[in-house]
Amino acid sequence: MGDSVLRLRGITKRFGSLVANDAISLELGAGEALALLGENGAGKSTLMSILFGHYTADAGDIEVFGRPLAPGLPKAALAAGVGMVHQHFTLADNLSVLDNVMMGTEPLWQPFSRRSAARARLLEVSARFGLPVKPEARVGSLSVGERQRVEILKALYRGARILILDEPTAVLTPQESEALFGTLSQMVTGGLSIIFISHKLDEVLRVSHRIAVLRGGRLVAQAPTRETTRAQLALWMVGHAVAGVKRTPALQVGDAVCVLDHVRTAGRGHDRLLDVSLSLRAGEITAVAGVSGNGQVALAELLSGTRRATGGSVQLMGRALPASPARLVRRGVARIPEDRHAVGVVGDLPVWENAVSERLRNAGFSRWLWVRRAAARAHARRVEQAFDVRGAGLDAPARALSGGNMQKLILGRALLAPDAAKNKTARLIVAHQPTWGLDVGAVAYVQQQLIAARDAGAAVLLISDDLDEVLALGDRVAVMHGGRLGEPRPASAWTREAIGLAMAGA
Amino acid sequence: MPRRAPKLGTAPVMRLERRHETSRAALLLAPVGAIGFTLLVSALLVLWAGAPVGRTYALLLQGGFGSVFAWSETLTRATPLILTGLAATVAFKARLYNIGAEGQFYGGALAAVAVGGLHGGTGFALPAWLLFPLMMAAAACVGALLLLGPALMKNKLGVDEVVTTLLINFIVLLGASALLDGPMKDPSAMGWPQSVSLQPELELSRLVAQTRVHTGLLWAGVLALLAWVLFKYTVIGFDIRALGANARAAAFAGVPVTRTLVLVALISGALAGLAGAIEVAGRTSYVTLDMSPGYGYSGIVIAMLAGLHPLGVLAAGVFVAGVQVGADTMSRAIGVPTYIADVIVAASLIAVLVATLLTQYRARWK
Amino acid sequence: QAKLKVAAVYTVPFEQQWVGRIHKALKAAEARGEIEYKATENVANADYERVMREYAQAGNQLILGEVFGVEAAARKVAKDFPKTAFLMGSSLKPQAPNFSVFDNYIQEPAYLSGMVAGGMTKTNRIGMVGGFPIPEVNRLMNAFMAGAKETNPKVEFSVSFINSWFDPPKAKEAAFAMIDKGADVMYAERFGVSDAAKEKGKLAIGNVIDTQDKYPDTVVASALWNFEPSANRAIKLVKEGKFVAEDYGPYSMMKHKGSELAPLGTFEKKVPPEIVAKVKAKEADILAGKFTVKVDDSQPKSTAK
Amino acid sequence: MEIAEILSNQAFWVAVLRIATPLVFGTLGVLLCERAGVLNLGIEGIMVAGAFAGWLAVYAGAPLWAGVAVAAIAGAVFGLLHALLTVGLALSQHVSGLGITLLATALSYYGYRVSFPKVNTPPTVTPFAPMEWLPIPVLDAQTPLTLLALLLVPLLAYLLYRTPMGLALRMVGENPQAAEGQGVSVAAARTGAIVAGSALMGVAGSFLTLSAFNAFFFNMVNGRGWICVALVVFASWRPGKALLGALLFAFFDALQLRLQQSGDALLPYQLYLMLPYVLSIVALVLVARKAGYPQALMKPYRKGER
Ligand SMILES: Nc1ncnc2c1ncn2[C@@H]1O[C@H](COP(=O)(O)OP(=O)(O)OP(=O)(O)O)[C@@H](O)[C@H]1O
Ligand SMILES: Nc1ncnc2c1ncn2[C@@H]1O[C@H](COP(=O)(O)OP(=O)(O)OP(=O)(O)O)[C@@H](O)[C@H]1O
Ligand SMILES: [Mg+2]
Ligand SMILES: [Mg+2]
Repeated sequence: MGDSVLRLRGITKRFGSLVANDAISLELGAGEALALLGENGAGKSTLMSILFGHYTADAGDIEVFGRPLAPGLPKAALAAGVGMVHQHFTLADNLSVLDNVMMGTEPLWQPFSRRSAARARLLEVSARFGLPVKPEARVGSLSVGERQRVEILKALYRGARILILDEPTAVLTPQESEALFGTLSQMVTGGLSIIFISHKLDEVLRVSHRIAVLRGGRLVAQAPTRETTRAQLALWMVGHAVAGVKRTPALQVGDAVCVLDHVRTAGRGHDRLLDVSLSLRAGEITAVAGVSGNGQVALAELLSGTRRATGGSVQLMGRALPASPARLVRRGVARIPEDRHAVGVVGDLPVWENAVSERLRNAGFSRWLWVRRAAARAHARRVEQAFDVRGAGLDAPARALSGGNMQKLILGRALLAPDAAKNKTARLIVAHQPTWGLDVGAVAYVQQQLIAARDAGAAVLLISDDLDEVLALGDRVAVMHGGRLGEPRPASAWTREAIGLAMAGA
Repeated sequence: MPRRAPKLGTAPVMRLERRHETSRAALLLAPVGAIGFTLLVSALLVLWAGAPVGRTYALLLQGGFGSVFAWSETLTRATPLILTGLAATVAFKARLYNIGAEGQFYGGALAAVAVGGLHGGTGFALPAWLLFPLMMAAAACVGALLLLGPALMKNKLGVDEVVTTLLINFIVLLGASALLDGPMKDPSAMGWPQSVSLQPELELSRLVAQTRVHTGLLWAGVLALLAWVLFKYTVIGFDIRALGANARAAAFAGVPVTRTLVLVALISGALAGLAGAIEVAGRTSYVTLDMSPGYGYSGIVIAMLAGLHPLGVLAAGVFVAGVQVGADTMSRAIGVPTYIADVIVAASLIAVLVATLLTQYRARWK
Repeated sequence: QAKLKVAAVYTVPFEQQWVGRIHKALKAAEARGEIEYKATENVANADYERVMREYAQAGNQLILGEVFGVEAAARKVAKDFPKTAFLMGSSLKPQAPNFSVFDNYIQEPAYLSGMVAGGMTKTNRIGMVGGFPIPEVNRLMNAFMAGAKETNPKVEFSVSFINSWFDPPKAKEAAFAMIDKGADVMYAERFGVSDAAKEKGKLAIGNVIDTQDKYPDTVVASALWNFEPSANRAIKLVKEGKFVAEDYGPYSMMKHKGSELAPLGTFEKKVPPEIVAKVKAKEADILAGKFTVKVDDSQPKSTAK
Repeated sequence: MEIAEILSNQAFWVAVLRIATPLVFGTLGVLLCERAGVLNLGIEGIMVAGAFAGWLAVYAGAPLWAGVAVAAIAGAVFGLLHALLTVGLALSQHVSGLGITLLATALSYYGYRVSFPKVNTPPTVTPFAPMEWLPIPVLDAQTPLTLLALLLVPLLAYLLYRTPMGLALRMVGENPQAAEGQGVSVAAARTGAIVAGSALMGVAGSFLTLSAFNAFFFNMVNGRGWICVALVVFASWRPGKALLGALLFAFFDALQLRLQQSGDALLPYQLYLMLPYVLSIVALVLVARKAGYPQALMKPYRKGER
């Protein structure tokens, strides 16, 4: 480890009464890979956003290569050699890769763009770090992995000396993650310093030199990676020990609840189904693995009632699959969408309305279109308590919930049947990336709920990019590629390598 | 340890931070401050015209709210404003940007006269208790249909409704002009392009004798209350709010998107149409091409001032009407060009918006 | 004797031609020291009644304006203020005891100016651009057309409306379109038409106001409205306490000098003498009551192909 | 047929280009704002302000081009206000725009009336003369402002697609977070675009008083600004297509003026006047599917807020 290239001193940031960062001081050495760990809402992204100038700290200061950095100015951070790969992509879909990368790199008042030079430089950087891209491709047409590459190239193109990666592998396939780690270690060898945020402890242990753990906005521990263990890290993060989900075999597999027969859907690029057949059986978790963008979205939306089949048939408990979300819910389908912020909840509406939104028309919660507020709120309270939704209260807007709590709310809404509902429990659960971006505690909670639902007799379809999750939960596992679904096989019949190959379409 | 090195970059001057709670005092002070600011600005304009600034404010207040006559005028004017304000509120809540209330207003006015007018000297020979609801229903229907097209075009074809509703205003106004020059022209108006009058029994009665305030004001109040109940207590209200806040999430949760959007279009258009009908029944008794001084557009302003809250629309409607009436009267009394009234309305709109923002956000200066 | 308090309520800006004529007449009375004069322009239809009431309440003795869109409301105000005299532009009858009406009955000079136009066109084609086809406009257009037919039976007319009182660029475009199709004399009902004629080297006939000083080589003749006879009569009657409800229409006619064919001015020599003679004769007939110009309020239609 | 006769007349095409000119300026102005993600419904009023300010300057003795510059400055000032409200304070873009239309219009009328309290006929100026020296038919009957409008189209296209500034501008309209993350100030870029766009709107207004006509009138903008807002959608936010759209609209306008005057016109004249608006909607329906909305259009951006 070389000299310190970055020094954060006493960084404090408050959002109202919440202290997101509490007097955090941190250093980064040259050529060092520092991993930042912490539960959801621990303050990692906030700290990095302050460093990069998206937020302005209430107190504290930052030094980059020995010079103080002006607060609140991404431009200054960039000029100082800090590059950031954001947790949520910041790319313009309608523009080309080259446009996205070279944006802001030339003096604004220059009367022309040196595009061909920029293009050459982009290709050179991309070759040097092993991150292949097509400069003229429209970003909207790229896969998630390709976009991630563009995000990283944006930073490298500018010659960043300090690179911040906020959950860069959350959306990548194992192979893509693998390639990324290769790139990262190459960079570190080349003298770059890296701050790396992830919830995946394996990755953290493999990639980093040093680990810093945040909890509740405070820096609670720092240690060289070699001297830590998974258990130790988890303890630091949560403050108490967490047990990972134990794999339990399916108790009793019942009849097929939902049968897809040669189903096709419309869709953009690879995001569609081409001839998919699948049978989902009661009391069993069927897991679908695959590189995102190979039709999983189409499959999840089809079974969530937000996309129609254009060919083939879908049977739900012997009858045709209803075409609307409302009717699906009434027929006992519980749905957990991929993107909780954009699809799962209506962020501006209060928690209680979100907790009953799927069933508002059901007899219990309204009569003649008049909402029975007392009944609805009572149910919302039950969801809140049964699924441990914490942080905001029933009347706060749902957007005030942290990711994990928001996910619990969605889970509770889908799984906790109201007294008056005909189907007491869910018959089919469609869970798309249910643990994406959650911390270990929340992940375990969600997974346990899915297992419990299975054991209560529901058919569960788990669609996930996370191989560990697929292998830990799936009773049967199938792999999706290019809009087609392979034969489901028992989880024990798969090896990681075999899945990886199937995901790559081999 | 501290080294003297040049700082990298300079920090921005001002930023906004969301306030976590807003004090009651701030909520009350904001509009007051905004109006104070507006009056200060308009004082400069009054000075430019060489009029005495001192009397300006008293006269404005007096003209808008200072007497029974002033109140009657303000409330008369507030009636259509509240209705178009509600139309905008309902639509904007669902993110259906209805800029077409002006056209819907005229559509409703024409429909009202078509049903309740003195055609051939007598009009339809139906009792008033039957004809009146028919007339209002016709107006609501025409207003609703005028917005249905843009809503469906938005939903099915992705055509921006801001643009279509805006363009349809021109089409409706030209259509109204053609109708008032042709089939709907009042033969006894000596060729002037105006419609026949309503049957006298259909006209709304006065609330106060010798003034223009009519029972349409009560209609507006009741409709505002109904809109509030709709939003707060019904499934449809939830659907509308969810759709406006996050259409994808709403659809996922089972909100019937197309149906809700259509319903919103129908309600919003109907409200604007009713505004036209009530203005005819309560004030003009016939349709002319210049019967609305931009009520449709003002409705948007009022909806925003009210923070898209149906009951707030009542207050905002009276406020805007009061400023318009008061400033207009003041301009005459003081002898400055009447255009000052619009300047004051526009400036107070902007100032109130800024002030409301500052109750939710805090400006931090570096 | 105290000055008479007079107020006017206009629905359009002072620049609008015919409001301009009323405003001018009252300004002149004010300048003579006869009256104290206040006016509000551009009053929206919805506000008209209020402004009338305000003026009446403020003690104005004579109130003028134009109530075409708001007849009913205006007449109600007049009833509520029986001691105040009202003289209003209106298409309807006067209302006793205090509501008199006027209108710009200038079809006579319009007819005469049509005669000039008919004599001036070489292409036998006259273009007419109007704002809205309201009676006040139609009546003059129809009289003009009849006049043109008299001196030139072969003449044909193109008519179009731009649906706005204030869009000179558009009026100009409409005029250009007519000139493109062969019109060489333009009936300038709107601002913008004379400009088109001037730019294209064609002729124009003015209406209500005389703009020959601005277009010396373009505007041949103008049908001029003088509001002075009406205004002065009303002022005088109110002062004498003799104001009654009556129709002031006749005071806009040539006999009372309420209207006239503006002097040909720069075109004195350019209009063919036989036409000038015919016009003079017709003028005399009108003044002598031997010829009455028909009042036709229907919307004029193009006759040209 | 009659239409063939109209179309074969060179004067018709002269009229088309002349009617299109203010629309081209206005549409490019709206386009610039919307490309940066901000709807500017202030255009109708900003055009009034430009028409008034430009004309007043020339009336007061300034040269014509200085009048155009004054109009641009007047537009820019209202643009700055719009930017302050919609970018600085992230207020609703619709309402701010409508408010500015009201404010700019009322201020112009007020200013006009205070400056000219007693006029019977509006005072006039000597407007731009046609460029008779140009050896290009149709264009030789236009004033230099039309030429400027035509030149602006490729210029703006170049600016948007070939310069770092244009890229930054498009980026803030597509994804402001991304622009911020690349060191471009969203506030500055949006403000710049709105100010520049509004300046163009001011020039659009000045065309009416300094070229199409020679005096200032109340209500003379007469809805032209709203047309520009529609044309930008029609043009899918591309300068070239904006020119095309403006020409198309002008084409129908010029055509209806000619169809209206034919003697066998059976329809009420209002139906002819409707033609351009109806056809605009038809055109919108036809292009809607392909239109590439700037992704962040009408989405306020507050730094540091999700
Ligand atoms: N823009 C904001 N406004 C208000 N509060 C915020 C904002 N951003 C973050 N917070 C608060 O800061 C805390 C830390 O959030 P942050 O995003 O830094 O967590 P994180 O550690 O990155 O979580 P995750 O692992 O889920 O990404 C959160 O609990 C939240 O309450
Ligand atoms: N706009 C906001 N207003 C108030 N609080 C917010 C806002 N945005 C975020 N927060 C706070 O941020 C916290 C975490 O937010 P964030 O979205 O980063 O959650 P997360 O756990 O990181 O979710 P995800 O895993 O989806 O990124 C929440 O506790 C919430 O209180
Ligand atoms: Mg997060
Ligand atoms: Mg984070």
